[in-house]
Amino acid sequence: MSVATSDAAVAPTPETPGSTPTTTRLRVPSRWSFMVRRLGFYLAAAWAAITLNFLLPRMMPGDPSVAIIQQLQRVSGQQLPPETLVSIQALFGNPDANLFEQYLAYLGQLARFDLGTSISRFPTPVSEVVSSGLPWTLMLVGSTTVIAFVLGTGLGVLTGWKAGGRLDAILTPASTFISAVPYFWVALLALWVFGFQLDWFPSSGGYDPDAEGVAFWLSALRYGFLPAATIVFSAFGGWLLGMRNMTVTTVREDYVLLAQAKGLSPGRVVLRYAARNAMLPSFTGFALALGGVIGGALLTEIVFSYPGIGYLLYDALTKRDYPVMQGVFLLIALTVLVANLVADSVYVLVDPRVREQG
Amino acid sequence: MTADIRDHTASQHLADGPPGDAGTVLDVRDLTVSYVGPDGGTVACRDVTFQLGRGEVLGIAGESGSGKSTLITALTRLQRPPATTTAGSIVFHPSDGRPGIDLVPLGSRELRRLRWTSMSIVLQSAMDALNPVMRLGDQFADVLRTHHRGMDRAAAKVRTVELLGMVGISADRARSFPHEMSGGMRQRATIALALACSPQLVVMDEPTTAVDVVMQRQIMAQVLRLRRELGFAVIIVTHDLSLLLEVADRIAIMYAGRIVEIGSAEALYRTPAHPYTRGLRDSFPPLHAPLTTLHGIPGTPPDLRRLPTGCPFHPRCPVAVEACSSTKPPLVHLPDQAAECLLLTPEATS
Amino acid sequence: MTAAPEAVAGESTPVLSAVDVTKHFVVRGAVGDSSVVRAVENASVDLHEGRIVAVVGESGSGKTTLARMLARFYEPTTGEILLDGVPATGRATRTYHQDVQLIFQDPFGSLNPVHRVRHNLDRALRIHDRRLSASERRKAAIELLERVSLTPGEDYLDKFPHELSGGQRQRVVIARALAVGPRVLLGDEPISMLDVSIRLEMLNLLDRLRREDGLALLYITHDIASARYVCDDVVVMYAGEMVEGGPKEEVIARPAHPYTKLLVESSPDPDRVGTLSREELFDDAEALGEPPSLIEPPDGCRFHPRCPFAMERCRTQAPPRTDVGGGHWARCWLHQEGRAEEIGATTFAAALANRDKEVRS
Amino acid sequence: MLPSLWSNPKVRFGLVVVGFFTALAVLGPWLTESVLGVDPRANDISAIASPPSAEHWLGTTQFGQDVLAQLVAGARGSMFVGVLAALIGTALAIAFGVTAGYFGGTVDHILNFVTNLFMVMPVLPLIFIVSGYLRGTGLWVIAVIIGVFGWAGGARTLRAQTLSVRNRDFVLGMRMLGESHGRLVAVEVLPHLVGWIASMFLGALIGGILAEAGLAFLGISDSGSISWGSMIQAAQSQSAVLRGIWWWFVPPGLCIALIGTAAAMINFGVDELANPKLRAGTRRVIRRTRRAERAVAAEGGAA
Repeated sequence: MSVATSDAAVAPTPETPGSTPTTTRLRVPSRWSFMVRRLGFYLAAAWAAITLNFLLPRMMPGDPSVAIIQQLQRVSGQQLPPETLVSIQALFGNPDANLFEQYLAYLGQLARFDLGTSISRFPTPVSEVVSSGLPWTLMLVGSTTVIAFVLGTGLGVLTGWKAGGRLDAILTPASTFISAVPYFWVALLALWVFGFQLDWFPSSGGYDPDAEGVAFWLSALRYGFLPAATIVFSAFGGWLLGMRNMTVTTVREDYVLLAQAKGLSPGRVVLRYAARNAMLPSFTGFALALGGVIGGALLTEIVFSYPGIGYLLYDALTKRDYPVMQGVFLLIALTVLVANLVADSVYVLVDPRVREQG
Repeated sequence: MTADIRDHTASQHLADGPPGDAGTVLDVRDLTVSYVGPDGGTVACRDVTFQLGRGEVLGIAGESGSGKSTLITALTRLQRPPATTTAGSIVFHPSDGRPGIDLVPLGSRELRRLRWTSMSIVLQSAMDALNPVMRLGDQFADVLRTHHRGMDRAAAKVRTVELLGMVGISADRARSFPHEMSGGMRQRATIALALACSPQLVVMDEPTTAVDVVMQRQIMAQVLRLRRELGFAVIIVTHDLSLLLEVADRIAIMYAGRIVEIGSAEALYRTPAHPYTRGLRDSFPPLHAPLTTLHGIPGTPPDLRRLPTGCPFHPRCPVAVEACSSTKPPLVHLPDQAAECLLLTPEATS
Repeated sequence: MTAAPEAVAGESTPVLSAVDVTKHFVVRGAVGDSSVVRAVENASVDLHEGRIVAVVGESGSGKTTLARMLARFYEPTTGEILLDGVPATGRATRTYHQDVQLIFQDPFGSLNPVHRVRHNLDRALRIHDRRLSASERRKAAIELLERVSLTPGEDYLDKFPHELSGGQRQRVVIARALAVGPRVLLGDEPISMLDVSIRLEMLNLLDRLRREDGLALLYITHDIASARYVCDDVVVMYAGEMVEGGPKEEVIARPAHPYTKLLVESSPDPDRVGTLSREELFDDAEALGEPPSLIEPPDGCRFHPRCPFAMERCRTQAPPRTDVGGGHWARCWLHQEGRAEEIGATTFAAALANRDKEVRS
Repeated sequence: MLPSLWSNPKVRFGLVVVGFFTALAVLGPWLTESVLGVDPRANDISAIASPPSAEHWLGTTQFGQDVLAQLVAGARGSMFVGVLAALIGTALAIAFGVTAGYFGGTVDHILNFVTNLFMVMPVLPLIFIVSGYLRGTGLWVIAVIIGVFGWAGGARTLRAQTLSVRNRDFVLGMRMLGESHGRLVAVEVLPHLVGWIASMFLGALIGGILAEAGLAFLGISDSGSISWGSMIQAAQSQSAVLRGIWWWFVPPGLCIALIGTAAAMINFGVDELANPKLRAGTRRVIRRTRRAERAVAAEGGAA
């Protein structure tokens, strides 16, 4: 139970609250108010992300809005309509307005879900560009994140439970190495071996452009396999290591000892006592990883030219398509925040002890 | 080995009339436990031998580093690396007259079948011993349904309520998580849990160290009543000799991994034979008797990796003679107790 | 045990005293969900030169909070801490701690494992007196170590805490506290985490410090027998309140408050072995109750829900302090109602069982 | 703490590898020039994309550059970014984490809020975008950006650790002697965080190397400088994968993986030292115990 005292600088936890009986502990049904507090934080964080998105182009050297306008005019070969000009200036800076006015205009723009117009794909709006990439990324990285988590956590429990065993001797060092390997490099290797040497899988793209219906979906699976496999490969080691160490630690807790003393089957001891508790930190990590899905495999997508958000961002970077860059960032930032909120809620659900943390 | 003769006489001498005197439930001989390290093993428990009568309360008293916790995990076969049993036997005698089973060489499958139905354990901190993310009732149900094949959820629930009732916890607490209960209630719950499968032996590791004296008295009162009603034997391990003197039939005193004295509670209090027992007894100031200046036991317990030669207690012993530093003291039997001290041998007394 | 110097409370100004101090902690659950823990209510205690006062109580009784207020780690919510009769609030804690030092419960936690014994003493001496030279400080450090019976002191200077036993560490902690030349030592369960066999020597050391150096000592403990061994006066705390106090033998032999009686009767007493059967010792002791929450403590006397003698009045009105003679006092309505002799007539457990029987019938 | 660190084989392995690459980074130019006698930027027209040979141990690139020489030169670039980013990140983590943890109260609330903000900001995309605006600005700027955006996790760990150390009695005990807050933090608290800070530094180091590699791969890094990331990027852009010039992109990735493994090993070891339960679960301890058990069983069987 965390106790906030008035003079916290020197005040350690007083003896009383920790040892006061029943009612003290029952008194706090504050899961909901805990969530309200967290929600408050995430609203503030969302505001910060939006503001950062506002400030970034304005802090950068040069004048992005002027550059964008010039570029757009060059691309489109015509004078831009005034409302487009206003929109760009709201998003990327208006030299004639003071910062506060700009900020208001920017917020108004966002409220209408107007993220501006793409330069490289003029005149497609940014929101359209971004949403074209979203499903691909969600599918690819979403599914692989779940698979990597399940695989890594499961194996982590096994290696942790049988720490010192054969599985541990092989998997733990291997995972240490694998989790340190740059994942885009793994993607390159996979592409080289399975894409070109063995020619088992297509080397780029997300689907067969000629296929339709069921054939289209099958092609999506085939195109997605290699990128998915490399993501799972790079990611599961981290889960495994974390889970292994948590399991090793948890297995030495008294309640696991008691579960063994009770003569429960090993499976029950592992799952309901050791893993259930060891998994608590992983749950948060998992929800966060889901939040990282959108921005999580940027480079893998690039290696395989996979038509997701990451490839979009790369494309935007190389083509100096600032509106798309900013739009992607905002999308990534907001999904991370939502995922964090989900992580907190999940934690409250899986751990009955959670009430309040700093 | 002369253990056979010794043990028989010892158990006859020392079993201070356990209720019904229905024989031995646990027979521990020469139990030796080591912690394996890079440069060999550190022996934390050496040649521990004792018998426990059915329904008897045996107290094991010792200070930090005396090996009492090691002994508990070895007895319950719950030890983990780097601890390992290197010698000795722990024979458990089932109540139905089947032959005794040595727990030491037993495989995990056979052990699992014996666990909780024959021997259960109560740990020092109930907060740590209960699964924090499971409701109390579920923690009862899983052990009940593991050992009573065919017991359904409803029956397990009924039994759980009955068990909680035995220690004065109301039925609705089965729905509580451990953190929602007070320390005293948690500890009582773990005692009820220990009785779930009607074991013949309950091992208690410092069961009341984490609670206050009033709660300690309540818990011990409950344990003693339940023992009277259900007939299980109890091993209580603690550093608090003053508590053991009140609750135990017999007491074993551990020092540097050995049982240096074992005997009836009264004998150990009135006529302690080992100087260490004497020192330990005199480390508890009286509550009512006239006060004198007491000194406890000067010095510090030995490092198990570097045990003194001869009697491990000799560097702190107020009555040590020269031979104590070179000769290992034998176990000497007295009417109500037995102790390992050179001064008790016929040569020394003559 | 050695008799206390002939000093009777009230004659001289106490070195340190708590006057009617109350401490409420705000415990924050979450937004809009904070509650007040009433850790200590209107507690008073006087510490005199050369005397030891023991504060006895269960965990959660507020005794540690009281000690920490006296050490000025917490400021009292209401009430005052007086040093030499002068309110301490006006003084910087830095100079205050030159007079008042606290010894913690855990000797393993109160020495920094990364520093040698020398560092602890040297810093203390240096802060206390900047003019001391290095060699003077070394000499003083050795003297301090020997004063707490770590002899020869030189041998201990360069040791790390992990090379010392629990008792030796606690001695170093005491030496460190003595280095600033305090007049008051507050011991917060200073022996409860030490091995049983060395506890007495630690108490003997405290006793020697008060006899030889005239220190005023506060000894906080849950162990009433050790309190009796070392102290002059005992104060008993229950659920944040002081319920009884007075000369130790008076309080322990003739408790004037039912809670003190419960505490004394619950403490293991080897002298009873053989004279009382186990049934006599433990019968009726199964439902003695637990202390209340300090967030919503009971009205009236905080002990009344557990008290076999409780009357209607106890449920609503807090009992006043009653002097029962010889400096012995208690806060219990029985004294006001002329029922004081009932306390001594039976055991607490028996009285409780009796009451329950009556209730049932 | 430090001697026991070295006694852990995982830590020892990690330190040796990190030390090796540090030496490579420091001695890089001298090594390529004097020992290998090759200029990493020189184009050997006679050997374009040639596989490993006696002349070029690790082969040459599409531009005829010696891969080994590039690898050695790349160590400097990558390590420079890694170390600078780690220095900045660790300094910020200490400033935020230790201050928040030690002082608590309002200070903590504010600092912790900022930390949490940085924690939930998607760092890598953010770095991409910032460096996208600042393209071609060189390793310095990249290192600074990585450091400035990547400290929050470390600060959170340090805050928690500081909090636990601050609440230990010895801090209060020394405070009672009259020690100042500054001295308490520096002398009493910080020594307990050394292990954490060291492992955090290593984590930030590898994080910086990886981030730089990622940025270089995106073509954001300074095109003039050589780093492992820029090598992979060059290989990628010249379709080395398609052409099967594996010796171009495999070695730099392996180097990153190796130093990453080393850092992970050190962290693993530090965890084991800090957490006795983890230590008791190491293979060494378990194997040793099983061996002893087998020996006893064999003895018993024989007797």
